[in-house]
Amino acid sequence: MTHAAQETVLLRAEAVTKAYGGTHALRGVDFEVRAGEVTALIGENGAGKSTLMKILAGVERPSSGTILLDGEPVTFSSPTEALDNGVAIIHQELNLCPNLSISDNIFLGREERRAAGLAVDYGRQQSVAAEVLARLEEEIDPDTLAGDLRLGQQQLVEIARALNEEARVLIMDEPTSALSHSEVQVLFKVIEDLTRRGVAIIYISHHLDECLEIADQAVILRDGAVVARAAMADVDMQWIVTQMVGREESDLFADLTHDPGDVLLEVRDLVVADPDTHGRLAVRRVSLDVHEREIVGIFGLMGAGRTELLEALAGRNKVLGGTVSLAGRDVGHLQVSERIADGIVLVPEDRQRDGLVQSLSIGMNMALASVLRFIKGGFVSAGDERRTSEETGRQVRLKMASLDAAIGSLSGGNQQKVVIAKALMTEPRVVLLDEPSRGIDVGAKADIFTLMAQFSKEGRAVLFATSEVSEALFACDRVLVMNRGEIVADLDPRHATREQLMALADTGTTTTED
Amino acid sequence: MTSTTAEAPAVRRPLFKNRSFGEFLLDQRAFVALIVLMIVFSLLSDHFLTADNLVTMTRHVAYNAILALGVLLVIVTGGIDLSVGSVVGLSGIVAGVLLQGWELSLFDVTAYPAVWVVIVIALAVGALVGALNGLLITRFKVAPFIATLGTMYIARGAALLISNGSTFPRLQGEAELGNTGFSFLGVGRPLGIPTAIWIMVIAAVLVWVLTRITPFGRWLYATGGNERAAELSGVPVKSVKMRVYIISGICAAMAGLIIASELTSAAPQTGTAFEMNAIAAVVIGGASLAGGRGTVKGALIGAFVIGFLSDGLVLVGVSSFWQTVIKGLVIVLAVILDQSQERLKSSRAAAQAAQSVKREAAEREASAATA
Amino acid sequence: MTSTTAEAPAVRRPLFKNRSFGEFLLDQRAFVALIVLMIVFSLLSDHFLTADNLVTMTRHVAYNAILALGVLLVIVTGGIDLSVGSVVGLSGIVAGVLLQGWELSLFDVTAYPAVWVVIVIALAVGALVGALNGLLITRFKVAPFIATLGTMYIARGAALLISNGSTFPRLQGEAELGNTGFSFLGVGRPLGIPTAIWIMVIAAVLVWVLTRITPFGRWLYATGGNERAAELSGVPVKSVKMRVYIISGICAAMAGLIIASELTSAAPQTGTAFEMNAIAAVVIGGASLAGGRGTVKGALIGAFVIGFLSDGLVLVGVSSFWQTVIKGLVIVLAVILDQSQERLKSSRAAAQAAQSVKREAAEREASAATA
Amino acid sequence: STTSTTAAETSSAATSSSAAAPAEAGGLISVITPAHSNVFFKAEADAAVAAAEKLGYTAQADSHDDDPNKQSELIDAAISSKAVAIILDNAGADVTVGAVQKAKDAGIPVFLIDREINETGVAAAQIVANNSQGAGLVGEAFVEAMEGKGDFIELLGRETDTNAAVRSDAYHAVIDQYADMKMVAQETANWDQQEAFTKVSTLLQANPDVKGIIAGNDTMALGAVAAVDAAGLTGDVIVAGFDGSPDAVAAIKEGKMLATGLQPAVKISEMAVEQADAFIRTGDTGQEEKQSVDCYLIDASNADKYTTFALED
Ligand SMILES: Nc1ncnc2c1ncn2[C@@H]1O[C@H](COP(=O)(O)OP(=O)(O)OP(=O)(O)O)[C@@H](O)[C@H]1O
Ligand SMILES: Nc1ncnc2c1ncn2[C@@H]1O[C@H](COP(=O)(O)OP(=O)(O)OP(=O)(O)O)[C@@H](O)[C@H]1O
Ligand SMILES: O[C@@H]1[C@H](O)[C@H](O)CO[C@H]1O
Ligand SMILES: [Mg+2]
Ligand SMILES: [Mg+2]
Repeated sequence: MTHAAQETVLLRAEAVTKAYGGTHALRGVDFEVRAGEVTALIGENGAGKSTLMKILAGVERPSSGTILLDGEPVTFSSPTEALDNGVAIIHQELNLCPNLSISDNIFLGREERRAAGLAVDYGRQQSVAAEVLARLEEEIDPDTLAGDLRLGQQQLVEIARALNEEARVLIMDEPTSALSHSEVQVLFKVIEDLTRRGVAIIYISHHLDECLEIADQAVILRDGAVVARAAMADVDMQWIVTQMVGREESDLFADLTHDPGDVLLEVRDLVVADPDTHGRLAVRRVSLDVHEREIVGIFGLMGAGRTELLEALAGRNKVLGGTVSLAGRDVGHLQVSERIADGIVLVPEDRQRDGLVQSLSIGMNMALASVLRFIKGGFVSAGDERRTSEETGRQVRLKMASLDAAIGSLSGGNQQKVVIAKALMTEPRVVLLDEPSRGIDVGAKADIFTLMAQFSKEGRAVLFATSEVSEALFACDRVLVMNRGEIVADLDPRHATREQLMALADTGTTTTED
Repeated sequence: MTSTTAEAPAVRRPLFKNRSFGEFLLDQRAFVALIVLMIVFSLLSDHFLTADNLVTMTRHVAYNAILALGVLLVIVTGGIDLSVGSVVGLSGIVAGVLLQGWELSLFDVTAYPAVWVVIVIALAVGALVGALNGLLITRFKVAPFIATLGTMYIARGAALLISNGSTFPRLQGEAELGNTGFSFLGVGRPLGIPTAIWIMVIAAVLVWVLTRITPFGRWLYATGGNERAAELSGVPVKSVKMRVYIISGICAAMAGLIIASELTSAAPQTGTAFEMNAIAAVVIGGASLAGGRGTVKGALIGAFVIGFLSDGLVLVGVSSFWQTVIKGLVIVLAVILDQSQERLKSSRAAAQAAQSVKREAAEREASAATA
Repeated sequence: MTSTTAEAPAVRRPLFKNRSFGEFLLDQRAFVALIVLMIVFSLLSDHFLTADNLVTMTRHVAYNAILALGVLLVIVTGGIDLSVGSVVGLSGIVAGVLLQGWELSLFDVTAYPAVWVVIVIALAVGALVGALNGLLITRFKVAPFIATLGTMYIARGAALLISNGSTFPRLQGEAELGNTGFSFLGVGRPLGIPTAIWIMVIAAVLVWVLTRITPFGRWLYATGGNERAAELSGVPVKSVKMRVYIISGICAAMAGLIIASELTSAAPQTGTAFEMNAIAAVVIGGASLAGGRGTVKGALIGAFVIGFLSDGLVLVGVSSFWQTVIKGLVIVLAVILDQSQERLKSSRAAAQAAQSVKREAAEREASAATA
Repeated sequence: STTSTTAAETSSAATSSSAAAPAEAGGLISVITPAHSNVFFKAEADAAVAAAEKLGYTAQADSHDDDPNKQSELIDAAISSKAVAIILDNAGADVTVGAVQKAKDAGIPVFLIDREINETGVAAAQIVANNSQGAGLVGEAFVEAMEGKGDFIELLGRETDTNAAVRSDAYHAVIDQYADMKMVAQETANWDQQEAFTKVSTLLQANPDVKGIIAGNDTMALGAVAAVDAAGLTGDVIVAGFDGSPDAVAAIKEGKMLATGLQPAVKISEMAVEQADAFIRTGDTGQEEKQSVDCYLIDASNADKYTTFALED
């Protein structure tokens, strides 16, 4: 989508800095967006993208610098004020009230009113909400509770809310992290429609291919400063990655041996209920094997049921039917702790919600699942624990001030490494990883895949869920494609193609393979 | 946890729009509890189901219900208010002081404010304590439990200090001082129904409108459901919280006025431990202490359950010791029912889904066999 | 917690191992509050800072501290226990019944169990109430506030029913029945220090060990910090919760025994509202009602603050009305201080995080440059 | 009229005109007192119930726990139950007036025991122990044991209870005549044993020279005894109380307590029920509204003759 260049600048940040307690998340950033253009803001984790966007949207206030709207200096003291001035934002994290309906969420804080502004006009809210959802090609009753929606639908509601604002500047901070391929395409159509009408869009995503597809301008942020900007038409993926980190994407994945041994994990006819939505099955009669020295990827779209499958294997979710055995031994009836003792451990998808205990130090988080290993005479031996933690820390290349530092003091990638270290310290035979690369930057990603390869070479097994085609193609010995709770294909990634995987994941048809 | 039964038994759902009768009952559990209570008591005592007694009991329910309405709002935002019991005492005392004559030593006169002024001031004092709670919670980020525990002591202490520990009697006022009429709140019977009941009904309607019709109502539930999301959506979360504590304070003060008027005197210790009754009523009515969930109807039914239970037990002559035990049991049982309802729903849904998969699989196998 | 990085030049932290003096004071705020309290009281009364008085006050602190230790564990897991006050009363009554002779009507004899048996049974009753709490919370998923509110009434009612409302006096036992020695808990002074203080010290050491060097301690903090993460890490969350409520029940029963022994009589209403003192102590000591945070040291200091405050106010002759107000103020102030410290800390942590991100970036650049 | 089966039914069966105004014994007598966890109230409630049942009434005992509002609710319940009389130990001299008036308006006579209210002409009778006289006796015994000199502590009852003030005034009317008697502390312990224990042990620290403690009731006195015991001062510090509760008398026998003022609680309850019965049958109690019953001093000399809240002669 190339538009005539040099449209009018709508919003502009000049020399914006943001300090959090003496350190600078942003240091003198100049940034501008033009009407009718999509500007991609690209950078590693912690580069400052979200911080800059929060400042533009009135969520945070800059430490210094100026924001200009239509050339006039403005100070937004709240998100509402920014909205009133035509600046809307879709936040990186989901921000819905699970106890309110979709339409209530869409209009939250800016309710349609009647009766002299005293009453909410529910009827109107519902019809407008239905219209916006229709634009996103999502047919859900606007009266549904947000908490009853799956992740992807929740993200769509977030998007609907921002669309409904009819903003002139629309900020999208990772809007697609939970969307399926087809949903992303719908969103892109909406974006094109908006730009045609002169809306300026800021688009942030760790999926660089999306940025390449949709954006007119690229701005690269590194360490709180803008390091490069260019018209998207003039650059390629290579350039972007180099600007971000100084190395190339193909370096990401470690070499694999492709030398599987005996079956370690055997799953037959597993059926799992969807814990969030009444009456839906997340996993429908899934059978699979994972061998020693093997890395198996489960590729699928959001909502395919991978999380539920892995959680069921780890012993968390209620299983409605089927068997799970580890090296020939039935483990289907075991609790999480017993499975960990037997050698199956899960690195969960959402590290904040399921992986980390914020109130505990880095060291205590690492040892949480394996603390029983460090017992001497009934008490935890602090020395043993520390030694093992430090060693595992080195192994996963964890960068920390000390084991006693707070979890909150780590960057996202390093937090993820803590969760992985915690799993490794249990000395598992099978490690389950759910989207291990979600929301972390390229450097940390490479570390994690190296680690997975090392681990499998030691005769153990890895089963990991991913939504990234390149991970499915380059990071595993074997890839299973999952669609609507079922495994629809079992492929050798060396002979599979991107398109084939996408098609299988999206439609579930097995016409091309088997 | 990991149950491995492939054959989950089929669930029967013959009645009430795909719901079993049991589920229907659970859905209306607080109401059902109330009905059961009333049937049991009317079997045990001839005096229970008389019109007079129902009015009397409802009058007793009234101030707890008024308290519960305020506490409901607080609980919906995810907070809690332990100070309401003390505010009941304080507002009564404030009314007592004013009705007895307020000595303005500076001018060397004693002022006898009119009754409506007295009421407004007493309610304002309740609002003030609520505002203090709100301030501690929003501005100083003190956990609601602790903030209101603190103000519980402070307000009670204030009531004791103002009254010097003694009771203010004879609040009927005197005609020549122009401050009669206070008893109306407690003993008046417009249209044959005690004023307290009217006030309860009006308060319930107001709070219902507030929660269901106004934007403020949405903000309330949003704040309790996901505070951060509400804040980012432009909901004035702090002011919402501030306001619910103020309303809770006003409701408590109103309850205090009604009690003082009924007793035609105000004692500083009035209302001790009322907060627990109000909280229990709200929770029995289906509200969640985690916030985001709770209705006016539920809170009212909860207040009726608690009130009718305690009056009924007295009426049938259950000893006060057993009354204590039974009250505890009812609170726990009501909430367990609440939980089982949730679980019943979700396990039914899961079983249903499992069934459908099996059916599909069977169909698939069948079609494979034919092919 | 948030310890210090070797190189974090941007932040100035000149004193006390890289912390500002203000931060040091805040970190030790409960302790500082205690010291301030002691200084104030010793200025106001000559008798405050005498060895004898300190021992007496510490003895009063003891049972609240023992309660607080149990409640601390519950609060660390993110729960709350309102039933402890009732358990204090119940355990005293159980001990009273047994020491007065337990009529086994079936055999038509009266049993006089030995004192240690009495103590074990009373503690077991506390454990039982705790187990009931745990069951309601883990198995029936009732919110801790409501579950323990229910058992608060049930346990109190049980104490009233068992005792038929009356007090059991003269618990010293009789030599010929072989059940003397109960007074030891309340009035004994091994090595010149009252038994109650010894028990407090032993309980504190045990709980400290439990929280700091056992796996259970880790599980406790993990459960309160993030229940889902704990569960996925193999922490037996339900059994952890079950156990903290049982321990809390046992601690409360122990406090009840001490009180009954001190008074050499057991009354069913003993311990009313003690739960609030225990909770306040734990929170003043820096624990968070949201769970995951709280220390033995803090809970003890909190108990000392509350205990010394109320004894000190009596000693200097402050009226009981003002005592109530001041108690409320201290609770609120202590927690406000706590919040300011947290805010200071978290802004420091954020600064650290930003530092580490930058360091990483620098390292990467450096390695890129060498490559 | 009631569902219970007692002599009431037999006696009401004797007459055919149940509609006739109060003339016949029978019906429910509601007995309302503070918490039964204080032996004193338990004893008076039990005595009232027993006396009522003996006269052919059904009786029900409830407790208002010193909560005026709960008291008001219990009176409402009595009205709903069509009680024929209410025996009430009230929750406050002022706050109770309205509630008693309410019962009176509903045609139910109220007979107050133990505590008075600040209004006459509302209750059918107010029968209380002569607190002033009894406390005077205790005060005299206390002064005598202290030999007219020395430091002492006074424990006050709940501030909202008139008896607390009446007893305190009577104590001081005696004690203040002795210039060498010095009150070093006056604290309220709300009629509560545990609170008295804690406060006394603290006050003993501040005032090591204390020779005596005088308490507004026996529960507080027993708390003081335990505190004195704990401080190892038994025998050195004199403790006096009020009520004549069994535990206090036992303490007197053990030499741990000096004396207590016996309130003839059982007798007062019986009087109240008898007058209620008279009122029901004749419409008049035949007595003044305000009646006070003299108290006795119990000390080591007559403790043996004590039976629960009464003294054998
Ligand atoms: N509220 C906060 N308090 C302290 N530091 C913060 C805060 N928010 C962000 N930071 C710090 O500011 C820096 C920039 O963070 P920001 O969230 O803007 O990164 P980002 O580019 O959006 O990363 P990601 O791709 O992971 O979303 C990080 O070092 C982060 O630790
Ligand atoms: N379009 C759809 N219609 C009906 N059910 C769906 C649809 N899409 C997904 N689901 C259901 O959603 C549930 C799983 O959602 P969830 O997002 O947790 O799965 P997931 O594969 O783990 O996703 P993620 O990629 O987030 O890990 C399953 O029950 C799946 O069958
Ligand atoms: O007379 C009674 C008793 O003394 C009781 O112990 C406390 O309350 C008073 O009114
Ligand atoms: Mg971001
Ligand atoms: Mg998933």
